[in-house]
Amino acid sequence: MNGKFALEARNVSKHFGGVIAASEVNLQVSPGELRCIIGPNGAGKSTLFALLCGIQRAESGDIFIHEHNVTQMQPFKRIRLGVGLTFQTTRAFQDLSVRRNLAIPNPNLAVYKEGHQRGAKRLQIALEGFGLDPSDDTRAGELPHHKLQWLAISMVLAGYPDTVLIDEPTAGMSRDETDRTTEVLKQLNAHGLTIVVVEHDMHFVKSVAEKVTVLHQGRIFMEGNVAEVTANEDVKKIYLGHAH
Amino acid sequence: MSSKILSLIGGDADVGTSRIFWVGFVIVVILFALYPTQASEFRASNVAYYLLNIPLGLGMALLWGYCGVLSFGHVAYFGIAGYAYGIIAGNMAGNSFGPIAGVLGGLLASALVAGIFAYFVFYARVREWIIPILTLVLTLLLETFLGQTAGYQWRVGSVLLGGYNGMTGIPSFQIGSFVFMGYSFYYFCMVIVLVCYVSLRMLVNSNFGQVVFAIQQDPLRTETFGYDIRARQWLVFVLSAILASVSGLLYVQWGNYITPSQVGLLSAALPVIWASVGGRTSLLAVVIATIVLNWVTFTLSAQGNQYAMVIIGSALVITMLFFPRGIVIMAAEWIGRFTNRPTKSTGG
Amino acid sequence: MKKENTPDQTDTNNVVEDALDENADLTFTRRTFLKGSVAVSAGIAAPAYLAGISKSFAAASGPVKIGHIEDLSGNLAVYGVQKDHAAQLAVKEINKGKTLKGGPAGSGGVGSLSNYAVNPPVMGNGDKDLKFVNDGGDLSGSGMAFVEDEDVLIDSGESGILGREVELLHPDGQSSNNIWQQLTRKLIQEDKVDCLVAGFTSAEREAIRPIVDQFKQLYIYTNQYEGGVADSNTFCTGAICEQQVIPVVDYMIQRFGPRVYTIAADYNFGQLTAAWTRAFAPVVGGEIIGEEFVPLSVSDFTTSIAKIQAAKPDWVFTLLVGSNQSNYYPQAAATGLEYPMASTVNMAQGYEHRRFKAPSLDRMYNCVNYIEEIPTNRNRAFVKRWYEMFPDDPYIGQMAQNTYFSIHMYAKAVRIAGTTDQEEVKRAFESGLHLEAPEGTVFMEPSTHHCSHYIRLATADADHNVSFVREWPSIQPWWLQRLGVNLVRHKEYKQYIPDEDPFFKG
Amino acid sequence: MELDPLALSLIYQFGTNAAFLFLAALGLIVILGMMNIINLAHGELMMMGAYVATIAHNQAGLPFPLAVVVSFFSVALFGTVLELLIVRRFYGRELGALVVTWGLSLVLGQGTFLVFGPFMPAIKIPGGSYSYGSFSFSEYWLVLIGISIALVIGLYWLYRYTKYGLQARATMQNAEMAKALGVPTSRVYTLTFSLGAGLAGLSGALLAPTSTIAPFMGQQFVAPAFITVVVGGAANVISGAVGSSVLLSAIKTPIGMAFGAFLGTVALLVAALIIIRIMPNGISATIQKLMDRRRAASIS
Repeated sequence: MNGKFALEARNVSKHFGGVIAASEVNLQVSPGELRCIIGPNGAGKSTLFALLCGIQRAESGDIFIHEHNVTQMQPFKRIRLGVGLTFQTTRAFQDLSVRRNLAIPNPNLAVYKEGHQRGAKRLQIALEGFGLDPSDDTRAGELPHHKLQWLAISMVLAGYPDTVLIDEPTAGMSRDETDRTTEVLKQLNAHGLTIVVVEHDMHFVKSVAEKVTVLHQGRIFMEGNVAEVTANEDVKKIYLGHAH
Repeated sequence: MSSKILSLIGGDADVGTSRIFWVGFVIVVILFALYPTQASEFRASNVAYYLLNIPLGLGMALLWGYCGVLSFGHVAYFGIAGYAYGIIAGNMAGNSFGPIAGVLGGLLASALVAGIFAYFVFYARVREWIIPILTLVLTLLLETFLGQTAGYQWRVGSVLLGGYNGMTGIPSFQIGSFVFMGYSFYYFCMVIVLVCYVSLRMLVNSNFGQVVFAIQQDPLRTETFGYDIRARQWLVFVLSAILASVSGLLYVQWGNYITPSQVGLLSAALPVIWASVGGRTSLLAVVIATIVLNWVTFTLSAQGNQYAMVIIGSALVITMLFFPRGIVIMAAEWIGRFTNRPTKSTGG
Repeated sequence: MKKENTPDQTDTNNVVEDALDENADLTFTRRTFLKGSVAVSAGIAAPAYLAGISKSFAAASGPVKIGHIEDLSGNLAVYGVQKDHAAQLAVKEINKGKTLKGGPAGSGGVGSLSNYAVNPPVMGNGDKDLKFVNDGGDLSGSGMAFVEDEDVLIDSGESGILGREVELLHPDGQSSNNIWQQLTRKLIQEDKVDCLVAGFTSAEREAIRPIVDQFKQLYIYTNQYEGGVADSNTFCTGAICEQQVIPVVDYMIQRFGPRVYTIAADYNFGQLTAAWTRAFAPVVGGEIIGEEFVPLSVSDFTTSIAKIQAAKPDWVFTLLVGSNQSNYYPQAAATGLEYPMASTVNMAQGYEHRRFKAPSLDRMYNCVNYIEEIPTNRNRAFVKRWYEMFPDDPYIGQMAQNTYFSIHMYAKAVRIAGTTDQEEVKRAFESGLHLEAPEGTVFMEPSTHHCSHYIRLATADADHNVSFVREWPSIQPWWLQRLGVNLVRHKEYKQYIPDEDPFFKG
Repeated sequence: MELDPLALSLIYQFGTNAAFLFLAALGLIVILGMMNIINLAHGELMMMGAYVATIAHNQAGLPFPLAVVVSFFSVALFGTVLELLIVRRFYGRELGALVVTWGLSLVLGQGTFLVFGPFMPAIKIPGGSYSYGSFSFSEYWLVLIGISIALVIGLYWLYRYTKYGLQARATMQNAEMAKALGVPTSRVYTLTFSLGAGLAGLSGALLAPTSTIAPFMGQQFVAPAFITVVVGGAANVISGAVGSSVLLSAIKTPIGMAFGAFLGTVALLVAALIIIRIMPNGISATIQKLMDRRRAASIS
């Protein structure tokens, strides 16, 4: 688990019909990093996540998780290498209780196994930070939106991953809730969790990330620290819809 | 350990978790056990017929309700097991191990066909709505094949497949020299149904069952927790095929007879109807619906009522319109408001 | 009343006169029921040995229950409803004090009643020179069994059977074998019917026969079928292959030529009937030049029609069953297929000649034991009675007539037995019963439990008018005899198939 | 050039088999492809079409072509009622729709039996026959092949050039988006369902002269229709129906001719299973993918 990169994409491309979703994408995420990926709608952010996890197969290029070439691997096998993923639309199991939901990724939640202390610790941070009770019998479908979002993030952590891909965690949240999410993610990162976040909210991006990747039309448009990226005129244009 | 088992049985993955429910459950089981003492052999055998269909219905609930995969052709496994039993036990007629060998052979044959078929279906990642139609095609194929097996060229050992007229003279089940017939067959069915129900209830409350339920809710999400969903769907499919074969085996022992129409279009729809009327997301609901619907069908036809199909068809439409999650489930929830205290955690 | 039991005391003339009064009230009926016990033999001198069978009445009371299962809903309801109506008509007539002429003729068959000894069709004696079919028997001569009595529905002298009212229990089989099994158990075990009349498809019969045998239930199967059932508890009153296939094949080969193409339903009936054709066509100089079996689900016959055209037969033997397969006829007509056709199932069952527009069934030849158009007075009277009771019915089919006379035959057997005790009634059935059915004379052949029938070769012309080209007043069910089946002596409970007869291997 | 009669017969058989499959599947694939509703009462809708045509032709004395048109509109009207009362509650619940339409099919089949009795007098097949060599061909089937082709063109035109077609395609691709853009999606669904029902009725009426008019006649179309639809897939209604009926007929015809109807039927079913294994989303999806790839290639 001590590879050079936690996650790496080399020259990855993908088309949908005539639409280019990813073109020659190169991405390296080091262990322990907290990386934000930004870009306008349709820039290919979610596709990039899907390609990294294997939900979509890349047409060309290679994907590595901890130096394992996983390009031909099915999603569930990639997950087992220590990756977790949340989706853009909140996806918890609405008909199951909170307790059951948290048990799905890790049936033996109560047992703190040897070698899993770090993962268990992170889960504890998340649950406490988000105020979720792991023995709660409330149906997930009855939770308010932000709690459902937090539940989805906690579920990912319940699988004890060392790298997580989080797609728009703060969408639809109030400022307070966003801040609380930011806080928890930062804490988790401080406990060694590699985090890749797709996010629109620049306030959020500024407050969590050091390094930002900008995607545009399936290509990596720019990569740099927050200050550089926010200062870049072209990036602003992309967001306003001028640049091509 | 035993408390773990109890918590699995009593878990909330099926309706009925309260104390009152379990008291009622035990009373109903006792009533069923006492029934033959009050009823003629004919009535006992009729109820045995309702009971023997239950595993098929349970298999449907497991596959459709809990796993989200609808099979319109589960009667194929019912039929394969029945025919395999007939061939094996028929050829070993006189040998008291014949029926046991027949049961094992029937289960194995069904599981094998289901395994191969499910591999085709799930690993090809066909779209969800195609699966019911593919299963239907399989069962029609089986019916067409079996229908033309009249004559001696279709003799397996000493047993004739019998074409459309069916296979006759299938031996009853026996252990040692004890043959299950009449009342004893009733108890045989009852015990098997009880075992199927309780063990399935444990299964759906277990981690395995929960993951299967999660697959039904959101396959992709479940996969991104590191589960091989296709392997699980495959396993559930085979398991439900085995349940269908249990019904098939009991059926051939009940009537000593099976025909290709058992795997035809009309039979194929029955388990789907039981599951949807009762409520496919509850094992118990399907059990109740199986018994009640079989009873209604029989009663209507015994009266020579030509409206039987119209009534059953309308019942289906009305159920789907007004009780979309199943009559039994929705009734249970309504009753549950009065009996269930806000559920305490049952463990786990 | 029980002391009056001996049949000898009955004044048959009185009975007939009394029963003529149709308005006879119930008390009257009860008074005369005992007398009616042998009204059956009015006009027929019952052979003396029958006296041994006619025992005193069992002390049974309440109605005589006849269980009748047919499909009143679902795919087979088309035929089931007809048969159900036939049963209702027969029961109504019996309860009104009517019966069909007939009675025990002895084991020799109907011929033994006539002034002339009629040779039944000869059956094979081991070699292959089998000549069963003649030009239609000798219809001349008075007093013969074959004389077409016009008025065959006579008074029985009692209301019901043995004075007990007949109750018809007729549940709906729903075209499902499972329901059939359940209903059979119910009728036998719970309702304790005295006689079970049931079964359209062979599959339905085979589904319930194990149950019938388990309870030694008297069971009458009324359908035309592939033959071969040798079951001590079962009496088959429909026509079978030797009665239908051989006459029609013989006629067609003589008339149109030896090259036969068989297109048959791909299941037991079609396959076995085709096996009969295959075995016997060579005997009468024919040759099977093509054979195709069509699954029951098939309804598009384009390819089959082209195959027939490629084979260029002299005539086509169509053994197609069910509503999907009757599509063959309009499709073949539209394609311009003009070969003569023969069948044993169509027209008389599903009245295709009424439903399909002419000339789809032009030059269709069909050997039947009954068809609504039979031009005899007794049949016209039967048809009239039927439509008085069921004015909306579309047609009276072959099986419906079988059901009708079978129930009358049961009534007759009970009167001979003098009891509804089922073993006694079975023995009465084995006494060589004959009956004047709407089709003509039928005779219950004791050793095989099958009926001899009056067989007619009916044909439809270009306008679908039915005419009759030949008649065989009595064809015996001889195949099981040939196999050595004798149910009077040896009890059996199985169905033979042609593979068991070495003749069919050749 | 002198054409071998057998070859001509095979071409004719291929055409009729394909037309039969196409007509049997047409209404089903419209409803399934556009609305994701598996309509198990499809056979009964075809049966209704046949009944309406029979009554209109035999009893009301309408000429047959007119009777077919009447069937189309009557069954389409019935479809509208069905959609408004029942089907619309099942959008997005595909399996629920499947069960409810199964219930409907039981009611319609047995209900027709109770009202109209076991059989209806058949319609005479219009037209005569041609013969060539030892084979002969039904004019009516040739007309049906022609009508099938005309229906393909008509549907293509409908979806390509009419307002309804545009709205329907938009709704099919993304219902939410279409709604946001002001497409009356609910009306589009109603129209699509009644179009599908009407086409089922039309097919039933067209096939009526070739078959027995009976309450349960719909059952004969169920298996072929579903197999055609599954093999065709739902990515594109027209290419799916055409591709699949042509492909299946190409498999069934020679095998049926050489080995008889039983193996012809078995070949059809087995082919369906294998095609689904190779092309999980049906022929139409494969065609779509090929076209996309070509387009992508032309872009880059």
